Amino acid sequence: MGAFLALGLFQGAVYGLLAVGIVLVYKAKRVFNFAQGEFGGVAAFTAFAIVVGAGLPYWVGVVGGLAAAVAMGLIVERVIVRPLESSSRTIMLVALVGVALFTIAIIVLIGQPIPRVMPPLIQGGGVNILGAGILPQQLILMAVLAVLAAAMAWFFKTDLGLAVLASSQDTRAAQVVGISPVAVSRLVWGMASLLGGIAGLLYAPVGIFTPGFMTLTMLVPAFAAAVLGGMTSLPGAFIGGLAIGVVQNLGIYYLGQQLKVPGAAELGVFALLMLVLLIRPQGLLGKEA
Amino acid sequence: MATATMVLTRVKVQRRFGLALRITVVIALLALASLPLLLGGDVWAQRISRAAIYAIIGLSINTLTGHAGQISLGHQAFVGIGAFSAAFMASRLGAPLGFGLAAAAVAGALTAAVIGLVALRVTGLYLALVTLAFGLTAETTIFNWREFTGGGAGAFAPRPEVLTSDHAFALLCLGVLGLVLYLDWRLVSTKAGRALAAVRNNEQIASTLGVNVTGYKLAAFSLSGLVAGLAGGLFAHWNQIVQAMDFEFQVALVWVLMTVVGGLRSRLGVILASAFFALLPLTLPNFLAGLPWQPPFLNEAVYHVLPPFIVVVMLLIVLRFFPGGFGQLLRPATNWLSGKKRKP
Amino acid sequence: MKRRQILKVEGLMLRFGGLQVLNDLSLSVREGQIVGLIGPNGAGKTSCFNCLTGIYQPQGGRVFFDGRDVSHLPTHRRARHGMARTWQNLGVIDTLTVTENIMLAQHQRSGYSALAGMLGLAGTWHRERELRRDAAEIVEYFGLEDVADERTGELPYGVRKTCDMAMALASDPKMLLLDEPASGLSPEEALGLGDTLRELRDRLKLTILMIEHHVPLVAEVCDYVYVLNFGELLTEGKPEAIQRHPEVIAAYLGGVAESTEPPEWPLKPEGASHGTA
Amino acid sequence: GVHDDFVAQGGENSGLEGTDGTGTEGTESTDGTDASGDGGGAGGDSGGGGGGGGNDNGNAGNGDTTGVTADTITIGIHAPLTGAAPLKQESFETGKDLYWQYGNGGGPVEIHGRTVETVFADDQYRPSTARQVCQTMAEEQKAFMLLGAGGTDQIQACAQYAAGEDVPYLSTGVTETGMGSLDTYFAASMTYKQQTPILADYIKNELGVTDASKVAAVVTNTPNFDDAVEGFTGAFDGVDVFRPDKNERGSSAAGNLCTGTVKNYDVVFVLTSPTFYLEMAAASGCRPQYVGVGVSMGLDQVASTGCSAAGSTEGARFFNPTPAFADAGDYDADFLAAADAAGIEADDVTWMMWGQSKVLHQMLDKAGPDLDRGLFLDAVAGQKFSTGVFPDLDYGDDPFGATQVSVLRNVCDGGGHYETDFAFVNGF
Amino acid sequence: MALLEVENLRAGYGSVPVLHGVSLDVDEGSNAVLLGLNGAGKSTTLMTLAGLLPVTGGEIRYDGKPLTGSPGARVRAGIVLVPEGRHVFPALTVKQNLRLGAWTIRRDARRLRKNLLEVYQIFPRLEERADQTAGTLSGGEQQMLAIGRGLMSSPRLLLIDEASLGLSPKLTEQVFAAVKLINQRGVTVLMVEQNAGVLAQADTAFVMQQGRVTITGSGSQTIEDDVVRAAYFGT
Ligand SMILES: Nc1ncnc2c1ncn2[C@@H]1O[C@H](COP(=O)(O)OP(=O)(O)OP(=O)(O)O)[C@@H](O)[C@H]1O
Ligand SMILES: Nc1ncnc2c1ncn2[C@@H]1O[C@H](COP(=O)(O)OP(=O)(O)OP(=O)(O)O)[C@@H](O)[C@H]1O
Ligand SMILES: [Mg+2]
Ligand SMILES: [Mg+2]
Repeated sequence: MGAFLALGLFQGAVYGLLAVGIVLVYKAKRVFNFAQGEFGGVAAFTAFAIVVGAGLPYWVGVVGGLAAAVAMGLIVERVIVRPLESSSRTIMLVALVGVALFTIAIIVLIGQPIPRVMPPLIQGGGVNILGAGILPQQLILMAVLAVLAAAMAWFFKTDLGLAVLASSQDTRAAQVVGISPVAVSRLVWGMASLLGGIAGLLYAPVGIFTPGFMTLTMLVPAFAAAVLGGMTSLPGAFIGGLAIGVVQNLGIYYLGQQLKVPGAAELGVFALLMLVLLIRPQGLLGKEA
Repeated sequence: MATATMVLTRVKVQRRFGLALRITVVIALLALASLPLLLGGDVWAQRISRAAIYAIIGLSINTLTGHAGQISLGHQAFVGIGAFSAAFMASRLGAPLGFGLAAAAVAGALTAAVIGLVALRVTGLYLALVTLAFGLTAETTIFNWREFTGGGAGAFAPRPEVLTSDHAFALLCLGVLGLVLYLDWRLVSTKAGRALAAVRNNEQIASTLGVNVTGYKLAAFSLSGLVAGLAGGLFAHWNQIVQAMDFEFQVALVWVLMTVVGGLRSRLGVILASAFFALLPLTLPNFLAGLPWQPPFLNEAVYHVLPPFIVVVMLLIVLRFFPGGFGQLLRPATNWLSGKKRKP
Repeated sequence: MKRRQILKVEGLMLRFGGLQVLNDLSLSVREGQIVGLIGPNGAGKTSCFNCLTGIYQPQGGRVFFDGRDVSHLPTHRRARHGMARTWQNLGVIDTLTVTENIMLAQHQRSGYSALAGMLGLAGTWHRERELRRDAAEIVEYFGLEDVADERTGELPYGVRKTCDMAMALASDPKMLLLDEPASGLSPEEALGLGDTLRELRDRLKLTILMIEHHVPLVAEVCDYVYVLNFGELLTEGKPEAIQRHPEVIAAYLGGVAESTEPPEWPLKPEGASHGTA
Repeated sequence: GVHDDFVAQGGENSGLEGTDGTGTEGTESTDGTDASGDGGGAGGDSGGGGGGGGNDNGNAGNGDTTGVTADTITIGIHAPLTGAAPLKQESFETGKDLYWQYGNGGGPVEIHGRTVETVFADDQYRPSTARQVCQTMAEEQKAFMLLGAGGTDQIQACAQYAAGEDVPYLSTGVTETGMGSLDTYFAASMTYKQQTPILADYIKNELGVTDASKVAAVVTNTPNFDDAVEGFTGAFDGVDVFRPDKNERGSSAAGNLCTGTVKNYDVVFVLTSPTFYLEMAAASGCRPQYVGVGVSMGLDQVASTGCSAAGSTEGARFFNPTPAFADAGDYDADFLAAADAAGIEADDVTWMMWGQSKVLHQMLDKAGPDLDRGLFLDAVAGQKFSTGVFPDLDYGDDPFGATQVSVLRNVCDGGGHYETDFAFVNGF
Repeated sequence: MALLEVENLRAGYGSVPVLHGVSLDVDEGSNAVLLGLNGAGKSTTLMTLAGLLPVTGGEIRYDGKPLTGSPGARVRAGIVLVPEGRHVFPALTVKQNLRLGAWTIRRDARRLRKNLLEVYQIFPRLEERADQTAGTLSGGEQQMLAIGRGLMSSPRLLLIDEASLGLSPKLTEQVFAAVKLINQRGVTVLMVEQNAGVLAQADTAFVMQQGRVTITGSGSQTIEDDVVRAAYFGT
């Protein structure tokens, strides 16, 4: 029981990390970024190719992975997001879903659909927390999540952050005061892809990874985390992520193991999502902006 | 006077001639499309069934997203529930096909109506997320419920005696497709179509015009679910086995993309795009394998990911260059065929 | 002769969070009158319309329409009792043509159920043709024949505004609620609008409640005016009296209105003073 | 050719270690090859079948010569290349034809004057896809018969289709549920139900773990794995059983095995998708002894992935149809020669395909020159076969003819692969 | 000397040409008004001047030099647009709106503070509402905020598009008075208006018809009835 709690918290850290990126894009663009997970996918596969494939040092893999993710973010911004700026948000959503599926297809084309193992940043056995064995990699993940969520919250207090918010609210007005919407758009997608890349690099070594591992298993809980936190709140994304992880594991414990309900983790997330949207649509920490 | 009459008759004759020509063209196109059914043997009959089933699914998504403006990223759940209901009726209860399909349609409609209730409170992108999460949950819970679906091993859905031949089954699928097309046509040409257009654009305006927004939204969900469930029932009998993994949530994503590529609110576009994506995974590998020169990177696993890849490339092209999808590309031809004059 | 009150509002209370938008607002409209609702920006005029039509659920107060309490009816039911409205930023559906928009507005009197229409039952085809004919008549009345088959999204603002008005009429209402019908119209068009409104009142016996910032138009066509300020009724009366009312001048018309040139719209090029008698 | 060599060797499986249970009794196998094709249980077995199978009691067959021409026989193979248990595709690309094209001393195998051609399809680890590709291969691509290389539920689905259309179908052994009555089905290796009691004995006697509370089974939750669970729990009373769903996503209960949340198990029996297994292995803090049955777990690819996850699968033991690829040369020298002749890098998938092809060769050979589907079925039913790569087969009573199994051990040294602990044993 | 000289300017939206040769000169320190019917191209002219729409022909000279460059560069050069329909940042506070108005001079803290004080001086109401989110302001207050935001980057030329749209007569008057004050403090103003009341305080008036400036009147005295009539009734 306590062990499931601990497992959930640490599993939730990766949802939180993805949710931070999702919240960033939502605040800046008012779109749900379905490609957020694949930034991580691209980073993980690139880093794997560099570290395991080419045998180069780990830090080269990290830099290369992040660079690949950011490159992808900027390409998505240029090729998909900007031309569709004026279309409806639903169309944008569909296009971003397309980007995610496209990226998975590309990874399969280049890298084959086989499972891979990325060495962790720090080798070594798990730490016992509440009876659960938590890997060092997961501790790093949690710490990074905390730092990044705080950093992003701070960012939106700066002039630059205000400019990002401003152009999300009224592009024309932002232009009028001299903010370049294109520069803001690049900045946002660059940052989001960097966050996604970090999430992918940190999470890949926790288990094994296959093409689409972020999108197919992490993205929906991450969205639920963002919604739970209010979609615009960065502390909300942090707490939401951990909460979703815990709910998943409690679902597994109570529903799955005790009651033998199939798909207990997903059921838990779905129930929580519905509860939040129907009872408190603004989320736990949400307010406008 | 005489010349006027002559001109008039000429116009009339031209019109008649035009009509005859148009009917001939339509018949010729239909005949061309039915060639594979006549000549292609069982394998092509199966493919045509699949194309028809996909077209029904596309039209179902079109009802919801195109007409009512409600996005669903969990449509595979409605189809899946229909499919497993039909399979359950056929293999466990031994019910006749008609009952199975009816059960499938009802199950799909009920499930969709429940999601529709949610859609009354949750809108836009959040609704997309809810439907996505629902699809994911349905996939891992309902579809993994062994008594109902056979778990990952799948449920068998044997066909009744009259439909054992793949050709007979293809005709059934085409018949259902025709029925759904008729419903869609009448829907958009009567009050419901206009009311949905209003709901889609602005619910408050719609309601001040006397449109029961809640009712229409729920009805759109139920209708969409009904059609999706029906398609699911056919899908179950198509392969005579279905399993949870046929209804993974990515499938719903591809279906939505497929419908958008076809062009929302364009019947012909949706049908063509759906048929295309239904056939692609079945024909592409053998087609590519039959090429005289094999591109080096192509192999079996690639064939599997190529169809979604192609969908997405087409989607991105469509969204950028002709947002109306196939439907927009085909508009000149369809306008001519339906006898509409082009706007000056 | 006293005419029947077709609309009666008692003690409307509307709050958004801490903001009191409407505070104990009561007003009534008699059958066959054109009544103006004016007031500063943010006074709560549009919100009042939203309460009348059921878009907003006020925290308190009751709305009587055509002799019955509609306070708890949903919007579409109120519309079916004969309440039609236009919107401050247009209520046309951009993806439909002008004719289709008008047929949409005929929704409540189509005479067949949506399901029957979808199944293509016998009577529906005939009714559709009738509705189309009716729509064509309305199109003609508003001079929209040329654009009847154009999508409204592609039409100029003025035409869309006209279409909006045509839609309000197509539903065969007892009462029209117009939200700033003259905004964005050229002075010429605004003049024409005044004539149209009077004609609707006199020929079709329609009752009209109208929000408008265009003071000369209000002065010209309204039988009675309510002035709203901070969600409360500031005053009410005949237009001439309102324009002289010191509090209205202070809150709405502006302090210098009498002395120098008023910042008025050039509605009357002949240089006539505002507020005709 | 190979067949002659094999006959010359006496047709025995000879285990390399030669310690336990080396092919002791499989002596008469090849004798049966030339003996009366219509003997055995063929007629009785298929009496209730449809138009094909053994209806004609082996006289003239059923005349269904789909896929057979004057000089070729086409066979269709399906396996998962994508999905939760993907196999390496190049291995299939190269492996599916290796035996047929180079198995005859470096040249093409000829069976009564015909060579064998193959078509292949990815079943995506999905039963419905499997059924559909099986139809395409059998009907559009005109495959004479079908071959399943792995994947229980997919094999079940394809076998059901094949039985309905009277298409012969040969697969590695999986479940027995619903398969025993299929007229056209044959298992080329031991089924789960046959293997699991042996596995239980193995755990008790070889691994020395007799306390059932120290043993867990993680078995995919579909009906096709129920007989495996029954077999195991029947032989090892009181073990904990976990049944993950086939398409379970995200974290799962089984994934938390032996991280302390559930319990520290000494031995964990896995019969699930390799992806799931590897995830479990990689994520767990402790290192139990993994054991299992079935084809895909015993693949080198799985071993090497498992090994890179901090060596977490080191020492895992799996029951497999063939001995380890590393020892292939000791069991069939022709294999390495053929790979050389083909100029390919052979691997264990190729090796497995080789063995299965070899079984099939003997079957086709026995069906004689006037090959049709009916004749083929008659020729196999009730007969015995022996290849030295796959277990000896005896289809005397049912389509589950194998009685031997080999035990492989995961070695992480040098990239992760398997070594043969026991070859062709039938009990512990 | 004219601060802004526009000669034969052509511009439009995508492939739709709207301006067919606009010519006008605005003197430094003057208060100019651009009148015209709906759709005449007034907003299009201002947006083109602010760099929001591409120029397809003709020339704009500012301070004697040809004017090109991004909207941001033009703000830095002192050309600031107060767009039609207010366009404040609705979810930001009044203060944050003003802070973003000074985006181009955000590193000059001293000037920023000075400008803020000046804006508060012109619009005391904004100081009262400094921490309210802009979306909840009344229409008139939003219009003041839009103008105030425009003043934050120390403009030389303020382009104001229909400041009176949707405002009550009283608020309209207040806004016009504020513009007059701004102009008196030395900022050159070019206003687009449909409300003829503004003519009283204008130095120059231009009348636009169908994408061209057809009448130019200078000095408040010369802006007579015929200008108005030409503007609204095309006679
Ligand atoms: N949905 C809402 N949520 C929060 N506040 C609202 C909402 N609708 C209106 N308000 C507030 O209520 C007040 C009155 O708004 P309303 O639109 O009724 O004004 P109005 O009199 O129509 O003004 P105008 O003449 O500018 O149209 C405003 O302060 C507005 O911000
Ligand atoms: N985004 C756009 N795309 C295409 N055409 C446009 C666009 N915006 C305006 N137009 C057209 O350009 C012409 C001039 O518009 P503009 O907004 O400049 O007029 P205006 O004089 O400011 O009118 P108003 O008094 O209504 O503000 C109009 O015919 C209008 O239809
Ligand atoms: Mg209003
Ligand atoms: Mg304008």
